[in-house]
Amino acid sequence: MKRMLLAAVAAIALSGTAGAETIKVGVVGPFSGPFAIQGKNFKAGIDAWMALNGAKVGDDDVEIVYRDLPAANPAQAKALAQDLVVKESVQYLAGFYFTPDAMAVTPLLEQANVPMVIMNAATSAIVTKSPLVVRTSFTLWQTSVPMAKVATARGIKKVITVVSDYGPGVDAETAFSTTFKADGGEIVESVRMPLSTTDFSPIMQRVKDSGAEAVFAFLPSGPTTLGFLKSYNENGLKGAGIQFLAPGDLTQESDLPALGDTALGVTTTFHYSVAHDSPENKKFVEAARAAIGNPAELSFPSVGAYDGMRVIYKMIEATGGRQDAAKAVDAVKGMAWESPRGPVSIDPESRHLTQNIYLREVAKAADGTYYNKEIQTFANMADPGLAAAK
Amino acid sequence: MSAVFEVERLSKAFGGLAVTQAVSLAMAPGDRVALIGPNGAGKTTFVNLVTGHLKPDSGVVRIAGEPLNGMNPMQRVQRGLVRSFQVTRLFPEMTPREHLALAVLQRQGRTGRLYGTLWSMPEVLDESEALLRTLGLEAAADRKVAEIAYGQQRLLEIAFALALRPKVLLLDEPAAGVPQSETPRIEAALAGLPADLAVLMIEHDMDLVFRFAKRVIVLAAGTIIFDGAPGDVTKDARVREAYLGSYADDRSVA
Amino acid sequence: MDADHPASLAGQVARPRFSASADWIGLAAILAAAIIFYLLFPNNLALLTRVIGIVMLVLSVDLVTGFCGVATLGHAALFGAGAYAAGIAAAHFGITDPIAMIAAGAAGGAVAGLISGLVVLRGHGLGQLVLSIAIVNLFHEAANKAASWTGGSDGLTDIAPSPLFGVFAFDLWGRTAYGLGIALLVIVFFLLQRLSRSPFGMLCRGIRQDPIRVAAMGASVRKTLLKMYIISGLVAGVGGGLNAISTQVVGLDSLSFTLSAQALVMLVIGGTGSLYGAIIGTVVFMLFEDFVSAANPFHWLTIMGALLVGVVLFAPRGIFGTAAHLFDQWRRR
Amino acid sequence: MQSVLSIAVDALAYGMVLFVISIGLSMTMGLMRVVNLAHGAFAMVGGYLASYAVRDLGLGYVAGVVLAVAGTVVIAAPIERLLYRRIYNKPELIQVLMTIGITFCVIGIANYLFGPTLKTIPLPAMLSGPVDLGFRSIAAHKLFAILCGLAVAAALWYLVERTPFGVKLRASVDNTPMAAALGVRTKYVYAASFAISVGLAAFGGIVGAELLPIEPYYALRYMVTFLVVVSVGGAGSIGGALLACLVLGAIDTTGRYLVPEYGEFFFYLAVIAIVCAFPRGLLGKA
Repeated sequence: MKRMLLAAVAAIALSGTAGAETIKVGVVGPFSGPFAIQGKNFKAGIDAWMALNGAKVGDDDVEIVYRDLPAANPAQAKALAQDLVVKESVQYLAGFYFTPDAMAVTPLLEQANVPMVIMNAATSAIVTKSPLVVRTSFTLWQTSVPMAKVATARGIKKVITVVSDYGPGVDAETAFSTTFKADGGEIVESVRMPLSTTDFSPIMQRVKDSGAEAVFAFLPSGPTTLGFLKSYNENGLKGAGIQFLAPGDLTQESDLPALGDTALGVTTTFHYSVAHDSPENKKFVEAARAAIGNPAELSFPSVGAYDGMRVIYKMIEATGGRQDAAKAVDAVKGMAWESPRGPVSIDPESRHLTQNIYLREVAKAADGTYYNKEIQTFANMADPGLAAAK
Repeated sequence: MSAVFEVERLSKAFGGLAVTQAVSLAMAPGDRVALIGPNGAGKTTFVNLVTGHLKPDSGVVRIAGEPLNGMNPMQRVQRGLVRSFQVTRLFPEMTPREHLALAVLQRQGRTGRLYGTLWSMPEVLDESEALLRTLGLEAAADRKVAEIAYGQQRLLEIAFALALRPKVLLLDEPAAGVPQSETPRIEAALAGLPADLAVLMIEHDMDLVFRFAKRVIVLAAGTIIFDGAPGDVTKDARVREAYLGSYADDRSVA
Repeated sequence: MDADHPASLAGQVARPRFSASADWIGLAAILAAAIIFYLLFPNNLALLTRVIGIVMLVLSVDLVTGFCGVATLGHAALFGAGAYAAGIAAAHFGITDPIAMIAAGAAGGAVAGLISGLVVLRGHGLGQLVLSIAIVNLFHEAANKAASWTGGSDGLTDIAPSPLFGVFAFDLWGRTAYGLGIALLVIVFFLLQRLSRSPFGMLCRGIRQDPIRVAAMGASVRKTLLKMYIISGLVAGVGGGLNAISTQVVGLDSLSFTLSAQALVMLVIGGTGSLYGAIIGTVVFMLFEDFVSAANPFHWLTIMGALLVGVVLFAPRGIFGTAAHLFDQWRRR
Repeated sequence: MQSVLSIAVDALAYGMVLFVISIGLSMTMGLMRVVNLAHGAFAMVGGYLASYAVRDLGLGYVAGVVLAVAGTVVIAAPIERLLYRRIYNKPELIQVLMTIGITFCVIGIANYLFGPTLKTIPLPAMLSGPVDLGFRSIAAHKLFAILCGLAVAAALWYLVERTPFGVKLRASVDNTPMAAALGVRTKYVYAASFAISVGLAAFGGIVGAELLPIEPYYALRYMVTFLVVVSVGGAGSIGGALLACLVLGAIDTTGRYLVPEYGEFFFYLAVIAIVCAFPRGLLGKA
């Protein structure tokens, strides 16, 4: 008790003399539970940024306050955000792995005078819910539309889509189908399967029976992707020459060791590969791997978090550490930089990231590990989802 | 006097085995009848057929002239056909007073009420108190049933049934499991049952049967083999055969 | 409340005066706790309001599990139905008055209670448990499918409750929501206390202790339980409605098996069969969870598990149940 | 026709995987009357140990499986001794609370030790390729799972119905004091059957790992499925569990083939129908 008191006095004394403030950033993400790996990646990205750029902006210290939200739970997301703002006095909200959680928090921002930097949640509409939202991740439209282009370019005419039956799955399906059909392709069937599906053999049978030349699939990253890809191989779809098309969630780097040879040769479109070849990425991967502990666990949410921190630092700089959400957001509109994933910029109108999307193929490196090898670039993609919604 | 309880040619077979065969009997208000029979005679099945827990293959049960066919056990209770259990079935965490109050409320159709406590229903408490006194349960009235003596639980079992004001009461071995020292209290309670109530007691203890019943019915292999005065029952050849001989062997023939 | 009839036998009966005054003490204790929490944690009102919503759910579980002995792992169906009913009323029908939204929530909960009851009460033991799981999963899938009404997995947003009584707005600091929650909790608690002492409450306790005996006295076990399920739905629905108002969003998690299981766990931690147990269990579980998950967002689940095991080992009747039991023994000496 | 056959094979494989994992739970719940929600946690422990042994230590598959099953039983033994023994014959809700607590702890510890990523158990060459059935190809490990399921069913039936241990077990279950009075050391019988059930869970976790991949949340993710299997089959009935797995596997697989978007509805409506029609499970004892 005495020590705590002393520390408090010291803190007050210090802040008095230095004139510096501690600026708190509240980060909400899945740090436990079934999606813990993604939360861990948030933290790795943030740690990497702070390791490379220091924990200070000007005179102000930056402190991260983590809150755990194991699964999509908008009510709790809102309660946590409220607590962060009211109790912890955070000046910035960040993180948010799931769309509903982010959606639930947007109504608070104006009143709280807090900008929100979304480091993952990937439904297009979130940025329209509040002018104080900035997103440094991606949208499913962004990652799915290029796949439709790839399919057309490969001369594929008939595709069956198979997605998990929830918001992002439906988004991916719509994005792919709309684009593919506009380019003259045919969607022979659209299958939506419950999230809880574990045995995909019957689905694969359906794919086989549909007569499609390729299957476009979306499932949330994690345990089910393994079963899905295995079923694809084992039910002879791969052998029958039915191509596998998917956004990069299915081959996220942290799943690759488990997927192993099963995933070899699978092509996906995504905004970030840990194997992206650039000095910026080397620096990032080194720092982030040190932060996460097990290098194999590093995957895409880390880069969203890393760039999110860059944006937040810029905001702090622009406002001089004072709480002014509108000014902070204005300061990053149009901001452009070289991200570990490639060149990116924040679209001033949508406040979403314009970035390159890459076509990648799972390959085996010399040391026996697997990685997403970039083979084609779709440069400077804005979010087609917002355009489509208009 | 007209019969309050009638059973007419009640029959039930499980597979090929006829467990109850054309059993008929009639009871008037105030009757004290004992139903006895060797093990496996079909007494339990008979009781279950009457209470509606089993569906008879044929035959009719009537209360005050009204046939009970097609009624479920609850509806039969509401018509005035109430039973007690051979092994006490009471609510271990409730007191005797609460038991009786609950039964009274049930009889009045008020157990669905969502408001009001017992203490706001003096007439219910009065009636419960009266029953507690009749059966000499005042001392145990406010203790949990799980904590009172077994003999008192047996008395409460009877009181509980009476609180429903039945027309016909089926008592299933009311003294079963009660220590010798406490049986007189049970017998006293039985002697004090309302005069207009028709009571059918299923019992093994012949002493109790002779003291209680004015009429004895003997069931063997699913049929009534004797129906008459207690004094005659031991003299009846068929009864002797049922208990002492090998009557059961013929059951499969029937 | 109670008529004093000196002439009647009831007047001579040793009336347990203790329990009636305990009711008022209990209500006062809730109010006092509400104020103390408000003063101690003025910045945690969002969490505290959420706790109140869940308290209603746990009370609702207590009604069927603690009072009637029906085990359920699907009670979130009732809570979620209430939340969605209130949310849909606001988002699709423009019914933004908070009181009306609570009413919609209660109605939605009651309907869900009726449906759940009709199915769940057909089973016994493990089968009953599985039926309740099936029900909550069906509700969950239905809400996921009806995305145009419920927002599907993105959650139902655009719920903007108008100020309470036209004066108190639901703002960031959550004072209005907290106040509304406490008021609702006190009302619900008062009514449930009355219910638990009513003839119906007695009958329900009878069913838990021996359903066959209840049937043998001519009461319908099924009808009684179904009625309790509907009442339970009302209570859970009020909690769901409160949550919809205070968080202004309804997600599929409110219809999840996970929430159902948590609610049952909270109840058992507090102590089944007692309204206080339900409240204490929820408050302890949720505040403990909030505390350990903030202290260690990465590995708090282990500590949570240890808490549950600890409760079984050292307070097998639940926190309130064990305390009451010890108090009882102490008084008898 | 080919599709129908194909679906049937998938259903059989899925059902048998469920069976191997769930039968242990059916035993604990039916014979020992413990609602053991931590059953999935033990299956997961088995999976982790096997993955560690085969992948990281480089042991052979068979050695790895044997070691993992034994290891899981060794881990479970002190838990049985210290925790489970206190909840035998306790109310169900207490059992639920205790076993959920244990599950949480196991998840937390697994997450801490092995990290949140998926773990696979490398299969030997014999089991990893596809096998041609004539009308379709099927993964060899699925055939292996089917065979394991049949073997487990037969072995358990023999153990319970035909051995002295089975007699003691059934006696202890029917009437513990009576069995104890007759000289059966019920404590040991319980411990032994608990060990068997845990060992089966671990074995199931390993054999089923291709379908239900091993990760920390495994313990909760599939809990409901296992409970459903046990209740539909009737707790404690080997034949019932087998039948339930085949029926549920068929319903689930067919549903997901015919109406994938309503697969969940299909499955749970079927569960409701079965439980209502057979309140004690398909082959449950009254």
